[in-house]
Amino acid sequence: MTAAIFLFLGLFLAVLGGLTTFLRSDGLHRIISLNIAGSGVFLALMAAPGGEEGVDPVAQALVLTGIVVAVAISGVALVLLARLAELGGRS
Amino acid sequence: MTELLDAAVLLLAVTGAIFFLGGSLGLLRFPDVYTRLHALTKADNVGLGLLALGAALHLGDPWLIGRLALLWILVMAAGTVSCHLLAREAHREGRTSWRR
Amino acid sequence: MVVLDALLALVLAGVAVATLNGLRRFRAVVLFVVFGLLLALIWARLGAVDLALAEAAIGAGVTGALLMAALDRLRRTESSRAVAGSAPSLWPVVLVALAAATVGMVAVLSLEPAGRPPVAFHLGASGVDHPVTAVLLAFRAWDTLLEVAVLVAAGVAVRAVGVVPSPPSTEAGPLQAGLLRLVVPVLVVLAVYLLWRGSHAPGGAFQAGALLAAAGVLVQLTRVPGPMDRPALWQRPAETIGLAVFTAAALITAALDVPLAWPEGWSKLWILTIEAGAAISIAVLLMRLFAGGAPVAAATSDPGKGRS
Amino acid sequence: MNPLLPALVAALLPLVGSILVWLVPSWSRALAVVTAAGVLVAALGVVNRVALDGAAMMTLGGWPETLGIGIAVDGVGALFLLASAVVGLAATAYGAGYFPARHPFWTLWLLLWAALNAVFITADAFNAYVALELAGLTAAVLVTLGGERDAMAAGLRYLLVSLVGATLYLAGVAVAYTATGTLSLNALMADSPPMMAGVLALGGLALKAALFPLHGWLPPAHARAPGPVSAILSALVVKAALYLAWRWLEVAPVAAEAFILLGIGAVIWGSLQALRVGRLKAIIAWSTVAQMGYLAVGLALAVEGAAGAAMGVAWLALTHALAKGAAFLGAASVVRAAGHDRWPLAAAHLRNRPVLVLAFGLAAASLAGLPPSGGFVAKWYLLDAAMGAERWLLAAVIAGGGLLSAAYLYRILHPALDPRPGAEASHPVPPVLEWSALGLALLVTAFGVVVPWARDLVGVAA
Repeated sequence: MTAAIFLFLGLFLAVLGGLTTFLRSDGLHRIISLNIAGSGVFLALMAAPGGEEGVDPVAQALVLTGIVVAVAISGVALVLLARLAELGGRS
Repeated sequence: MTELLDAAVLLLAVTGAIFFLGGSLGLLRFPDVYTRLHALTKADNVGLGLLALGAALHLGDPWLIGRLALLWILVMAAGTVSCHLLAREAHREGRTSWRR
Repeated sequence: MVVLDALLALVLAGVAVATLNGLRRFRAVVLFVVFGLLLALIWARLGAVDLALAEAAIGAGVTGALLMAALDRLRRTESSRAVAGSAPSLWPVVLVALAAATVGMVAVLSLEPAGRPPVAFHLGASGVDHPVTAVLLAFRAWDTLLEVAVLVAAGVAVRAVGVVPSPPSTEAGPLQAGLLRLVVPVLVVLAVYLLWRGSHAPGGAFQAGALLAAAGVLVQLTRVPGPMDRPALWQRPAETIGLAVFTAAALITAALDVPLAWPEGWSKLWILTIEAGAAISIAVLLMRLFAGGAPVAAATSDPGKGRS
Repeated sequence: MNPLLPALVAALLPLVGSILVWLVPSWSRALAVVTAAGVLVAALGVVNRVALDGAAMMTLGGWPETLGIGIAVDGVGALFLLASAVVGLAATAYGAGYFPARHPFWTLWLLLWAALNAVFITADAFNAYVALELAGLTAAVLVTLGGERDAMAAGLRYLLVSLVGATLYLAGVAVAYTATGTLSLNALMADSPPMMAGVLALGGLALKAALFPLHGWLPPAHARAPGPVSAILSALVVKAALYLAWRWLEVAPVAAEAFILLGIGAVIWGSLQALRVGRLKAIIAWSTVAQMGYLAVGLALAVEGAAGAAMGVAWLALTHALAKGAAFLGAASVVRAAGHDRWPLAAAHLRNRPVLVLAFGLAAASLAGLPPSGGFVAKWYLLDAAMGAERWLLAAVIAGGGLLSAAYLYRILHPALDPRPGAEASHPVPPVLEWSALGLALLVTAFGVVVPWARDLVGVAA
């Protein structure tokens, strides 16, 4: 039952984050909404009914890789955003 | 003996929670930044201490008790220093403290 | 217990909607850090302790620090107290998301349970006892190698963007320096412990690297200019040691005919060496991401062309 | 010596190169050229191996297929790898004349190259995700290397679009993994996952491949990227997403019809825009959007089993990579000479450079599909496949599209062949820049003639 709640929560966050990315015009909000969408996908993947009992280690490894890739790309996006603002641009 | 221990754990947990509640209420109700910081830092540090003590009694494993103590010291150090920095920054921005 | 989980899920959903709502960027950043910490709690509730560690250290900690640093830079270039324009109301989006989540949940729950890769069966041959580390460093090592390459690319990208024009000005007080002396050694010891623990319990290179990065961010904030702001000989080797060790291991095992298959009996040693190199690289690269630019003296006058 | 060693070396070599270049920046150019030569040898080894003993697959680390990551090479993958090696070598040679040694271009380009080759050899859905993210990140940052404001804005937008595409693709992989419990693309083809997995994954890949109507980010990014970067982006990076779309279309063939519609829209819209824009690199960038339409249509035909379509698409991908690489390298040389790329104003700087005009001419011939170029052969196979499958609308679009692309390529060639004297003082252009563009153009023309060895190679896959 717990997994079903978090599966619902994961899907909700994924769709919420995904749609908000297109609604918000401000760069920082878009990066945050993309991170939330990614977390939603990971939460849905982990909470989905696995094969045998316990938590599926392959899914954990995928999500761990996803979290690290997300922080790397968000970091670069934030630096580009700040640089763009310094050059006078509007993202 | 174990009922006494459970009662002690329960008591510590409840008082700890009350301190956290107090801290949060202070954060919401107090008029200016200095008093809010004061409430938040003091109440939460003591609340966490009580919770950690309750958990330590409940778990009983010395390794875990050591980690909980380390946890409490680190949170207290970090909480105090950030409270100091926030207050210093607020003072620099010229926020006056509340006068009745 | 289910009630607590339902409450936790509700709070997380509320924090997520609050983060995306509203105009003020600082509010969004602070709420996002709260979102990360609550998500770490949910990973723990789901039994994925590795993810709880990683989410707390990387998802909430490092990403929060990066957001704060970017916000500080944005605030100094444009008066971005509140973003121009009106924020679109989120309620239609929330409704659509709720509907989609319901449909999705029904669909996913109706799937007949499929098998999962036989990790437990091959755990013995992997050289480590903890299944997640076995998947990351033995069964799917090629993924992790590319992932370290992503981090190196991020570090190089931040250097390529040029120098941060006006680094933070607020000098640290005596208390912050004092905190440094207490916290940084503890963080380093914890990181090494997490790295070693990864072979038999939740932990590993990424969590250890994130802890070291946290210590580095503290030093970067306390001593201005921090270790990342002055060009130093150790920076480039430290940034690439993780990728270099992993690629070397891949090439050597490829020469021994089965690429990425750690030699019998020695696999634990190989995995720990790779993890140690990766942890150092991850720490330095996350610190570079926090610094947000190339070392000051290194960039030539024209940021466009010859940046190192 | 297992058969897939050259394939893995093709992916690992650029990684080693990027590390060495980062550690010893003063030797960047020499190290990069040596790496490029190594990748070319590895790619030729892969092509030779596939031609001799057919498609091969192995799981890294010696684990069973259900657990480890599989890498596989077949006829189509070998051709994409060959395109990556050849265009990569030309771009590296061009970069040696364009960028200084201590420039971040070298490390980012070699990391991007490793990611592209990893995509072309992978047989695992999640491994493709990590490789796509590495490619997306490095490509977006390469766009911003120019340092000026609008390149930075185009790069940031490209990075965010690539992050959205990757998240969509990841959602598709998550659904497929939850339903089937496996991540290997071959296993996914066997016990097909729910339709939602294919739709999400292909949606993400269509976004990263800039398939119409999701192409908005491509023209500004490719037009504003410095020097050889736009050639790398148009010729290779969009192909990586397309290659994965091919794999996933085989997993979810129901989406083939959608790809046909999007492809037709891309051919028409891309060509019309290319006729309208006023800058040389923008024309070529919009031409990429149009050509991706051809590839999408060809992909759908190949997945639906039309005879000869797989050969057509693989050959079109290879020849488009070469021709587009030549066109963008030529355009970058013109920008280097003129200092701007407003068209037809900058044509004055092209007229007195015969090597560049020849390169543009041959590249245009292949893009428009005129004999004797490789593009003609590819379009011939596609036309043949469309006719064979009685898809008259598609046949009309492929033929008509050739006419449209000839129109916007004429816009480039006409001012270049103008008899009036060349431009006044233009900046010097190192010869290696012009000759690398011409090299690719000559190769694409040669590929029009030397075709037979490729037919049975691609036959290996189908």
